[in-house]
Amino acid sequence: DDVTVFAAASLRDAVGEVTQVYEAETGGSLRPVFAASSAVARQVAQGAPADVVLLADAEWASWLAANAEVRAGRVFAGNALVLITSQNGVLDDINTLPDAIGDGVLAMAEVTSVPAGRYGQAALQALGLWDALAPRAVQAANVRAALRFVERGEAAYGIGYASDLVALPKLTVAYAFDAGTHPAITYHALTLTPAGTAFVDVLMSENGQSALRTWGFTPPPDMP
Amino acid sequence: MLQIDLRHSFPDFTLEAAFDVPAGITALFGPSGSGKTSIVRAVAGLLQCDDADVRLGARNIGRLRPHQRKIGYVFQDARLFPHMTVLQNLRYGGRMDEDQVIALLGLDDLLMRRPAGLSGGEAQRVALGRALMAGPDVMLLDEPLSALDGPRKADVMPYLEALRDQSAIPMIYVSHDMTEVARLAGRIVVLDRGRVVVQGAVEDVLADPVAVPYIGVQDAGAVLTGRVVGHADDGLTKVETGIGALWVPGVAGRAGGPLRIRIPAQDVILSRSKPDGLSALNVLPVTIAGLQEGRGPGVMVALEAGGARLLARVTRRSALSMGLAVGQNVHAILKATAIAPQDVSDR
Amino acid sequence: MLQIDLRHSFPDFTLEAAFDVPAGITALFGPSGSGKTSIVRAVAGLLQCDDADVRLGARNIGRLRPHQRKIGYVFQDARLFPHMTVLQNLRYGGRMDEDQVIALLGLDDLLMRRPAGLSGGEAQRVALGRALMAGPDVMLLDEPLSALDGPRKADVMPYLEALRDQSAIPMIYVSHDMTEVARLAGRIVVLDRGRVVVQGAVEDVLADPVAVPYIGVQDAGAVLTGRVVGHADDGLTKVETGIGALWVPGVAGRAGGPLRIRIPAQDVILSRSKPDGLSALNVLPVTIAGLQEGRGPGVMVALEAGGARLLARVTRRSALSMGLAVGQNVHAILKATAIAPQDVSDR
Amino acid sequence: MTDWLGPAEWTALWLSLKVAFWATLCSLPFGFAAAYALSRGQFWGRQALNILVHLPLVMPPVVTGYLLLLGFGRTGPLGEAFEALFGLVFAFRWTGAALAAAIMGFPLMVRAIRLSLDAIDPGLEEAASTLGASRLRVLRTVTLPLAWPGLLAGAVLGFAKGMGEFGATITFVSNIPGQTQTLALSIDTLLEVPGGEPLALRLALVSIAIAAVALIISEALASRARVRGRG
Amino acid sequence: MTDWLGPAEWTALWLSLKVAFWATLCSLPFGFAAAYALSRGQFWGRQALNILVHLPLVMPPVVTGYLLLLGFGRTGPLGEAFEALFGLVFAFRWTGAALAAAIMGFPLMVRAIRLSLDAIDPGLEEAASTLGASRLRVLRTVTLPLAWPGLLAGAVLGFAKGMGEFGATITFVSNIPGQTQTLALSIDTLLEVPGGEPLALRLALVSIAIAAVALIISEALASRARVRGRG
Ligand SMILES: Nc1ncnc2c1ncn2[C@@H]1O[C@H](COP(=O)(O)OP(=O)(O)OP(=O)(O)O)[C@@H](O)[C@H]1O
Ligand SMILES: Nc1ncnc2c1ncn2[C@@H]1O[C@H](COP(=O)(O)OP(=O)(O)OP(=O)(O)O)[C@@H](O)[C@H]1O
Ligand code: MOO
Ligand SMILES: [Mg+2]
Ligand SMILES: [Mg+2]
Repeated sequence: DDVTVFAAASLRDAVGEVTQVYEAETGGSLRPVFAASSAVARQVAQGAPADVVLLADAEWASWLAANAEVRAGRVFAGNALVLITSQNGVLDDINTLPDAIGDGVLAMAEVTSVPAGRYGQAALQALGLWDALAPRAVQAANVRAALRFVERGEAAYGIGYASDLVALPKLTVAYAFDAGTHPAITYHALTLTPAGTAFVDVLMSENGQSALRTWGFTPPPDMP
Repeated sequence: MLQIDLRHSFPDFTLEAAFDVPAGITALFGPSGSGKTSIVRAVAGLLQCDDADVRLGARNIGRLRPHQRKIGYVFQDARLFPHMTVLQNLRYGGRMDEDQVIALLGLDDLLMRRPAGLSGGEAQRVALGRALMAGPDVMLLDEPLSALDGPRKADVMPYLEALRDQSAIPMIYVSHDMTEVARLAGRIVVLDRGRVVVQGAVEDVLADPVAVPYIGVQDAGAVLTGRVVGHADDGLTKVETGIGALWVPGVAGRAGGPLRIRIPAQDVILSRSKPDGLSALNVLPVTIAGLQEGRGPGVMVALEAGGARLLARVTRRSALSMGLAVGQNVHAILKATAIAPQDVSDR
Repeated sequence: MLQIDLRHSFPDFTLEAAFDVPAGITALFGPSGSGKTSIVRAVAGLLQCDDADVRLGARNIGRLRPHQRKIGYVFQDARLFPHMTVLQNLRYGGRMDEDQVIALLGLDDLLMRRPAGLSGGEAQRVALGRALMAGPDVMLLDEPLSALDGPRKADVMPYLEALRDQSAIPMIYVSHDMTEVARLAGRIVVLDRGRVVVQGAVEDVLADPVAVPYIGVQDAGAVLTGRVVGHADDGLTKVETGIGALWVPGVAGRAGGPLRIRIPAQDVILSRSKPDGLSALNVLPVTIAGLQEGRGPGVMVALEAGGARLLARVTRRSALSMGLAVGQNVHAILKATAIAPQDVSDR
Repeated sequence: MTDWLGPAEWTALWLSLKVAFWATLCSLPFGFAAAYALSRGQFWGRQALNILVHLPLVMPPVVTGYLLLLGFGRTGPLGEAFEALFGLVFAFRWTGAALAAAIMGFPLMVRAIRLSLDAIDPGLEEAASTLGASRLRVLRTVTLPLAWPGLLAGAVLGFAKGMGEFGATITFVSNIPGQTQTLALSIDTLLEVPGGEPLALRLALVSIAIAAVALIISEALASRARVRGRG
Repeated sequence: MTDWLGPAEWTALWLSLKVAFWATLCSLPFGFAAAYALSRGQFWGRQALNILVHLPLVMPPVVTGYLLLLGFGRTGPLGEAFEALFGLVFAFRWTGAALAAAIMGFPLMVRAIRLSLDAIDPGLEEAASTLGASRLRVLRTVTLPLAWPGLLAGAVLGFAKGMGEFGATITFVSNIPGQTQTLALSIDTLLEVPGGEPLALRLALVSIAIAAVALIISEALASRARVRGRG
């Protein structure tokens, strides 16, 4: 009896590790399915055989809660938004960012559809920098694609999650955005079946949370 | 018996033809663009006529789909299926008399070949066999030999004769070549601009000076029917015809068998007295039945003897100097060697 | 002058031919598969021979790419470019003598039409014009008329004659039809299984009993050259030939102009005495120069008078009964009307 | 070689082959029918069919996937109909991946077949009908075999597209290992996580090798057909 | 009508047309060259070219986009060469979107042209060469015009693909409004937000309408060519 977890693609490595924890602790087996949050939400609403859904986005989480028979939902992790660079080193004053970029570009995820893009736009707006940077912003399909532009030297800076840096040693944090400049970054677990409850329990357990930490995620805001 | 009555208008051509096709071969003859192919396509159901009445015995097939008509059609281009072997092509429409057809058309050695590897004459024989093996009630042959050159044409001709002699269905044979027509057809329908202008038995039409303008001066010439009397050691055959006994180059027919000989008008020489010491073996006493002047330097002379007719074409000058006149008795001289083998057929 | 020396091996066919082509038309004659098309393709550069030496005057063109050879090639299928008008097709290779070529070939009314709308004869005339307008140094004509039926062939023939008479380049003309060859060609090269078996002037080769097996009994016949003496009112033309004066059906040549006449052997009747009261206008005293028996019932008789030669084919029986022998004086009888217009040409 | 790919990747490879194979095989008859209708038909709505066939090419793959989800999902009208009539479920099954691949490859297949059909001499079809062959038999025995080069080209394009299809598939049937996770989906998800590139490119090489084999086989078949057609 | 789409959507529409048009136009000569080499060439590496041409079809679009980024990005070797030689920059420009569309449509275009080339009677090319036309002139005046149906089909397929291309485009040049945000990218973005479906489908209808116009024009051109070819 497999437990099926539908998860946002950005959780791939972390969920992989939680899977091992789950299988070791319960003896059951787990099948993770990764796709974009939008695809995951829509498919589950159309009856995809998921026991649990892990979304990287509050909006799709509430959309799914309204469009499917969700038994329970809770936030299981958070993340920090950071400015990332490959060569330019630490940026002491975020207000110098437009100058630092010069005639280069700033890589982001899509600001209307991808959560990381939305958070980044909000943070820059809060800092009063968005109007200056909007023409320089290139919007990738997801965070990973945005950071690839930075990695390749196509973009001077990029905005992504702290968790993304774990697997990308060549990239460094140039600036950490204050959590108050953008909506809280939350990862949501929605339980659809009793079997799913067991997985969420493991996810919230000490071992589960430490696996998430290994991959750079922070504990959910309501947890210490 | 096939009865055809068609009416169809193309943007700048109108077809309006009615004629009957009894068992045996009926030739459709006429200049390019006179509507021969259109008629054949209409009979096959490939051309949707404005008005088509095609009766085959009691059946009216004029409104059937082509595949329901039981018609064998041999196209000018063989139209063999390139992805099948010769044998597969042959069997496409059926396997009627398979062994006989293959033997009749000499196809044994070709069966496993592909159409692309065949010469034009071979391809046309296969097309013929394919149509025959479907067991059709009517055969339509649209210039089946015209894409072939002389020697290849000569290869296929005997097969067509054998076919005519061995089956009893109506066949329409389109051709521009009077040699073919005279050798194969029993009847001829001459078309001009979509209409039938002359029709009748080949012997009558070809010996009729009135039909000459439609047939062409060079192609004019009587067709004699006769009977083989016997074969001589020196390769000549004696044939008894209405007009008298003729020696022709040896043919295959057995003694007593029927034979047809086309005598082109321009190969006949006339003499007032019986000539002597000539290399021409055939000298026949005949009576002049008619004289018709043409546009050129020639005069067409209709000759008669024993109820049969012959046509001769002589210069106007000779006609004058010899004082040729209707009712006069003259001698017609025919060379045996001038009677081409393709103008003799054993029926 | 074009000098050809070729050697090429196909899997089961070897071509090994050397011959010269002077200005004027040289016919390539031979059975199907004897290598005529292969030679022509090799001369054009479309077939890469193992060994090809093709000299045009001082140039050796044997290793050039086809488009560098300045060769006009008329294919059996016209190969007109379907996406161009007739005029665009004509101008594709050049605009040499444009107005003359269009007039010569009677193409005025076709210029704006598309190839798909042309009849076979029209298409072939356009192909000819297209090759000519490129201003070639050599013309290659591969059975240019064989896809056409009789009347359409007769339409194109005069254009070929006019072409031959008005240009001074070497031309190779492939054909199975001896009427065409005799009418058009000055020289003939006979091929058999990839090798040249007979070659020479058409007059000599066709009147040579030895060449008969290669040419075919039915196609054998001498070619006479002559000069127009004058035209009579009754549509006949008097022609002075080596063998004597002949009356032939009216031709266009002006008095004094040269003329060629093919006399098929089977149209000649021999008589020991001078016959009288015959409708045949031409009776010529000749001497028997040779006798050759064939396989059939016929004997080929070579005749001579005034240095010119004639061939007659008579039955063995007649030869015996007339006691024909070399050296004997006899009369050759030729019908004026039997000399078909396509066997007379004004050169 | 077994070390080179993990078991999950072997599974994805096998699944991709299955999906592309069945997608190609099952869509060929429909592709032929559509091409035939477009090439020969004079019916009204011919243009409409033509546009319909091209839709998957014109729309972003995600839209096609979304429409498939709406129509063939478990609760979609067509999905319910297929389940009721044939017991065939597409939603979140490999069959759905094959459906998505088939739909995405359809315009390519139809165009290729149609070019071949347009080039067939109608005289051969006429000849077959005079030999007593009904329209259906002519189609089966003459038209279809002569359209072979186009069918082959269409099948290759369809198969290649089936190997590469991503957007419509993941949107319609998601990325379920062993069920709908084809090579293309594996590659794509690997490219979405940091550090996934090396394995992604290795998988891409595997796809390419398979497509190369398919291409070489199809070229060999086509040239054999040409040789046979000539003699 | 102006109310029906917002200004951002009008911009995306215009950009899509520009991208698909230039992608098609610029890739046609290369498509013809590749098809010609595949149809006529006997050179070694013909199979390799064949495989190369088909790659964008076989690989997930994201991989193609990734490889384009590696090659044609600002720091990629080809990107640097093009900038140095022609002053042409692809990275994050509409030109890059056009490049991605051209590459993705290339296999479709080449197949279509090749089927037409294979059907041309070589006798016509021979005839042209005996008339003194060099190989290049034969190509230009005989082969090319006779391959017209295939060129037309190839152009339509390329254009349609250009309208629909998403994965390679966004990976290579990202989604920059007014610069690289084509209709397909707009549609995709809209589908990623809850409630974006109605506008997304409206944009999809616009794409379809454009493709329909392109199809109808191409069919009309093709049938005119057929009529002219016949008489
Ligand atoms: N589909 C068509 N549309 C318009 N006109 C046509 C069509 N088919 C035939 N015709 C016309 O009908 C006439 C007769 O054509 P048909 O092919 O029957 O002649 P034919 O006697 O067979 O000539 P040929 O000896 O050249 O084969 C021609 O003038 C031709 O233009
Ligand atoms: N490409 C080829 N490959 C193999 N054999 C060939 C090729 N081309 C010609 N041949 C062979 O060469 C021989 C001569 O062919 P060619 O076409 O030159 O004959 P031809 O005299 O023109 O015949 P026809 O009168 O039928 O046109 C034939 O036996 C043919 O099989
Ligand atoms: O961009 Mo595509 O064409 O996903 O398969
Ligand atoms: Mg006809
Ligand atoms: Mg030949």
